[in-house]
Amino acid sequence: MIIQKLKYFLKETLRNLWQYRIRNFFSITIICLSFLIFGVFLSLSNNLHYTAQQLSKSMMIIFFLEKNLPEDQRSLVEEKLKGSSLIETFQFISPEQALEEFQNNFPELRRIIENLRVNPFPSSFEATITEENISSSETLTFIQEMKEMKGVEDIQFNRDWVEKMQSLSRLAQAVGFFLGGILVLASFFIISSVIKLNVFARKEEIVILRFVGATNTFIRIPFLMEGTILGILGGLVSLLLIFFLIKFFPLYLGASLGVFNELINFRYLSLSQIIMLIAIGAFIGFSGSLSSLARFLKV
Amino acid sequence: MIIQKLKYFLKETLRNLWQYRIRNFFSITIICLSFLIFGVFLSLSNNLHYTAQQLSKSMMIIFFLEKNLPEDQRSLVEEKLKGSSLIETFQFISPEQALEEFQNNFPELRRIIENLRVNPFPSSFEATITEENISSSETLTFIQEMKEMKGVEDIQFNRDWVEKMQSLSRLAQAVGFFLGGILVLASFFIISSVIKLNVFARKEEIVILRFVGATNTFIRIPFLMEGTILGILGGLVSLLLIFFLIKFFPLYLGASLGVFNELINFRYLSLSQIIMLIAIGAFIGFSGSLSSLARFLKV
Amino acid sequence: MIELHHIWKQYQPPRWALSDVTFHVKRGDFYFITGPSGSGKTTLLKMILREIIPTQGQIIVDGKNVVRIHDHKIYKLRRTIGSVFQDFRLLFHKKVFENVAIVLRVIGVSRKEIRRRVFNALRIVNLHHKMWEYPSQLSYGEQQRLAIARAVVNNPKILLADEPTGNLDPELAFEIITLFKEINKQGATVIICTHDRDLIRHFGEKILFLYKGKLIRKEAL
Amino acid sequence: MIELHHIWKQYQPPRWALSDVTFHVKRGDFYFITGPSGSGKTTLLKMILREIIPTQGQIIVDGKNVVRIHDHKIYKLRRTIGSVFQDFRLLFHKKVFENVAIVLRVIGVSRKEIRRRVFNALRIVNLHHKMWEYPSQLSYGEQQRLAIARAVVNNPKILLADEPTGNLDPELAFEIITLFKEINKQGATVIICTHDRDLIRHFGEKILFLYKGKLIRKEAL
Ligand SMILES: Nc1ncnc2c1ncn2[C@@H]1O[C@H](COP(=O)(O)OP(=O)(O)OP(=O)(O)O)[C@@H](O)[C@H]1O
Ligand SMILES: Nc1ncnc2c1ncn2[C@@H]1O[C@H](COP(=O)(O)OP(=O)(O)OP(=O)(O)O)[C@@H](O)[C@H]1O
Ligand SMILES: [Mg+2]
Ligand SMILES: [Mg+2]
Repeated sequence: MIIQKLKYFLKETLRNLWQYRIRNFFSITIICLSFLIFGVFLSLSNNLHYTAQQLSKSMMIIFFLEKNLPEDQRSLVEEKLKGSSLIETFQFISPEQALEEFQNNFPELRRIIENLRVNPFPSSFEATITEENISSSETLTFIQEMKEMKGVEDIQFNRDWVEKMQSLSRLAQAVGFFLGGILVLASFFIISSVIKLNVFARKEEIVILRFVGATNTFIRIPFLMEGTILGILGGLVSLLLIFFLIKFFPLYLGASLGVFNELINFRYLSLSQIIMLIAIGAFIGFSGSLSSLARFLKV
Repeated sequence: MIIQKLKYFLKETLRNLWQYRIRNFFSITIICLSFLIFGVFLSLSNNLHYTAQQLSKSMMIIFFLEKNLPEDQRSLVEEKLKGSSLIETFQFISPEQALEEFQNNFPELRRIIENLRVNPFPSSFEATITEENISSSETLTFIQEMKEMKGVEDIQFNRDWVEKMQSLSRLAQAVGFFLGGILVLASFFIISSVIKLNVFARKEEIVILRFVGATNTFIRIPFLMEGTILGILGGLVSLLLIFFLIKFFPLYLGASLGVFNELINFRYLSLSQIIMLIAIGAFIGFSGSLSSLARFLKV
Repeated sequence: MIELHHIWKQYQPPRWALSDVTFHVKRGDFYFITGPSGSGKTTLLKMILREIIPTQGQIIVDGKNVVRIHDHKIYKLRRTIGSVFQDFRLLFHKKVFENVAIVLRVIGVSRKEIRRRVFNALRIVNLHHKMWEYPSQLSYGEQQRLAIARAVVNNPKILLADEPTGNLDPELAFEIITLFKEINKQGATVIICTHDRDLIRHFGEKILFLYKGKLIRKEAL
Repeated sequence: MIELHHIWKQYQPPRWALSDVTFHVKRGDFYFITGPSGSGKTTLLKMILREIIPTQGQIIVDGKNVVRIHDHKIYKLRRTIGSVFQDFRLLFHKKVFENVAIVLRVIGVSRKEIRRRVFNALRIVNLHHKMWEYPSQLSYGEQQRLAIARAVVNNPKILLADEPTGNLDPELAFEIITLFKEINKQGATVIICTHDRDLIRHFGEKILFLYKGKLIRKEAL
């Protein structure tokens, strides 16, 4: 009995999808494009997130050592760094390396370096901090401790840079929650509107079904299934489109972007995002149908 | 006669808009939201464009002068700079100013500066180049000429920086043409699809009008006007939404973003963009109606 | 079976579509309702199905007060009633077979049984050769017969027919009313609205005459 | 005025809806077409309006070969023909007045003239008191009368009516056919498809009898 009914509803749904294929084609187009917008946004935000992560990885503390520090004192500092759980990696930089690095990092200042007679750079340790501790207070107390250590002349803890990073991540979040929210909401409203228009266009059918003695559930099920399938199909097609876009966007740009290449090296959506997108499609299709059916189940 | 007909068509259009108000409400919602997406993109790209402009304005050439250059030789170099049409502004920088500026620009390197006994900076002229000449060959020949001048020791022409700027602007363009293109195309397809769905839902009406002897033009005009009006209304509502978004987005973020504040200080669309957006709405509504009418004007 | 007590119906303020209509239709009755165009026949039938609600008055169908049934319980009422309306109410995106079968599907009849019964119903109205076409491919009279097949397929306890022969030739019309008569003999209560004097003359036992919303004559020929 | 030459029409391969139908209707003729349900009456009328195209054969209306008219020129043909179809073809989102007026609007009649003529047409079919309602607020017979009013409002040269009295009581049916007769007397050519034997008996001069797509009798009573 139940299996027979289920089979009927499934057949019915597929038949209706085919019967109203022109309308459904346009509906799926609209749904798919809305999801495309949503998906492009997701992908962009993935990217931003990734880039922000990469950038914060390079967050560094530089421990400048006193000039001509004896070997044993240097290894004491090294021990201390090795022992701390806050420090992810660290590296000794000799004055010669420091000079070279400076020249590489700031080619604009090459002239100035050439004017120097002596190497002004002290030797130092460059340490990176584990991500989760970047703005923790433990880091601050650790730095305080290190400062009081013998042999450590000064500590370069780039507060300014951290603040910039924090601003950036706040910006990313804001863009995410606000602009993204708008895009997402817009997509959802569009999808749900189109599903509603679909139901409206078939109100006669609903009236006739009630006329022949169908229960509301009997009437609803195919509509709900259709809405759900439209939502899912729209989602799937948009995923395909997004996939191709992400594949061909970098090709279109060429590899000529240099430093910014990383920024546009779009990552595809993660599996959970894909599932979410389809689930959202299904949900909007379902609830859109449900809510617009209500008004016709009265006569 | 013609005025009577025009009046009839206008009345007819308004009446239809009202008759199908539920359907039209959802259609306008869809159109408006699509335009919202389009508009948000436009506004973002306005912003990017503005920022890029601001950045390229600070594009600079530095002419390092020989140490202890006599006053008259310096003024010769100054004359030369003043005479060139490529140079927008220029400024003399004394060694002391250079040192200070360096300290401000690179607080990370503060330590190194402090280790110096003598001021390593020479005096220099900092010149900005008019925007349109930034990557012209004239600029290169001018720099070549300046290099051979007596008293000019070296020229800092930041090729690297220009390249970065060019990459950035290429990125902006790419994002504009590609991602933007997708969003815009998607919006347009959505709008045109919804207009088509509207016409499909009323195919009976078209058949009956032909049945009573209406010319195709007579049938088309109200549909075209309705499509156009829907497009325009959608555009107008979306402009209103965009306006509020732009007004309240910064408030939502607060002023705490520091350096990035400029980046999110969204500018509203320019008048020409507003007109364009509405014209596009009208056009899509018009052409969407027109193309979907064709198939029904046969029976 | 069907009782109408002082039914008044007003669609729009000045005019009354029905005024103070009272009659009883007993189980197994075969009634004709007639009256000029716009006299309220369709309104009456729609009320029995609870498609519209009387402005005033009570309707009892099969012991239940129709006006008080909840929206989501009406299907129970409608399943006991087979009806043909003037506008046929066909599902134009479904084939002829499916249009009839839907009545049985909603009550969960088995597939084999559905095929058998639908075929029979379509054969009676002489449409079985068009079983797999769409209603839009039928002539108007064929559409009317389809609506009739749908109304009778489930052996309803009550059969309401609104001008069921308006688009049929006299021979077919006679056949259809004969069919209704047979169904009536098997125990169903039948109400037919019609303008066709020949039919009433030939089959009419009990006739209700409506004029401008008023029941002006009850006849038993 | 209307000539059909060896018309064949096949909707779907095995069956022929019309086979080898040939007849001439002269200017000022008043014809009835009758025949059982599904015999091809509506198909015939639709062809005269060029809503469907014969599989084979030629149709000449008012001296023009209907089959050869371009899609965007058909309106000229249809403006000379008033027609009532079985499905009425009303504009449900327009008021009764507007449904009739549309025929005059498309040919650009002045507003005053429209009001006058539409009111007259509606008065003839006794619907003038429902002028400002929507077709969905009319009874079925009233909708049919509305379709009739629309067909006659522009004094057409040709009047085609497909079962125009199927939902009307006999008195009204007589009135309507009398109206058609009057229009015919003023010079219009009239073709009416009907199942109503009484009407044919009373008004019929020239009768075409269709059976399964074949013209089996041409009678002049
Ligand atoms: N669009 C269509 N597609 C397929 N077959 C059709 C179509 N329209 C009509 N037919 C078939 O053609 C035949 C003639 O149809 P037509 O509508 O002309 O009959 P009719 O004489 O008007 O009948 P009625 O009195 O029932 O209206 C019928 O058998 C019908 O099923
Ligand atoms: N939905 C409605 N809104 C307003 N008035 C209506 C509505 N339906 C019917 N009426 C009016 O109520 C009256 C009775 O209508 P009803 O359909 O019951 O008549 P009927 O007897 O079935 O006529 P017919 O034989 O022409 O079908 C008519 O005057 C009609 O105009
Ligand atoms: Mg009625
Ligand atoms: Mg017919």
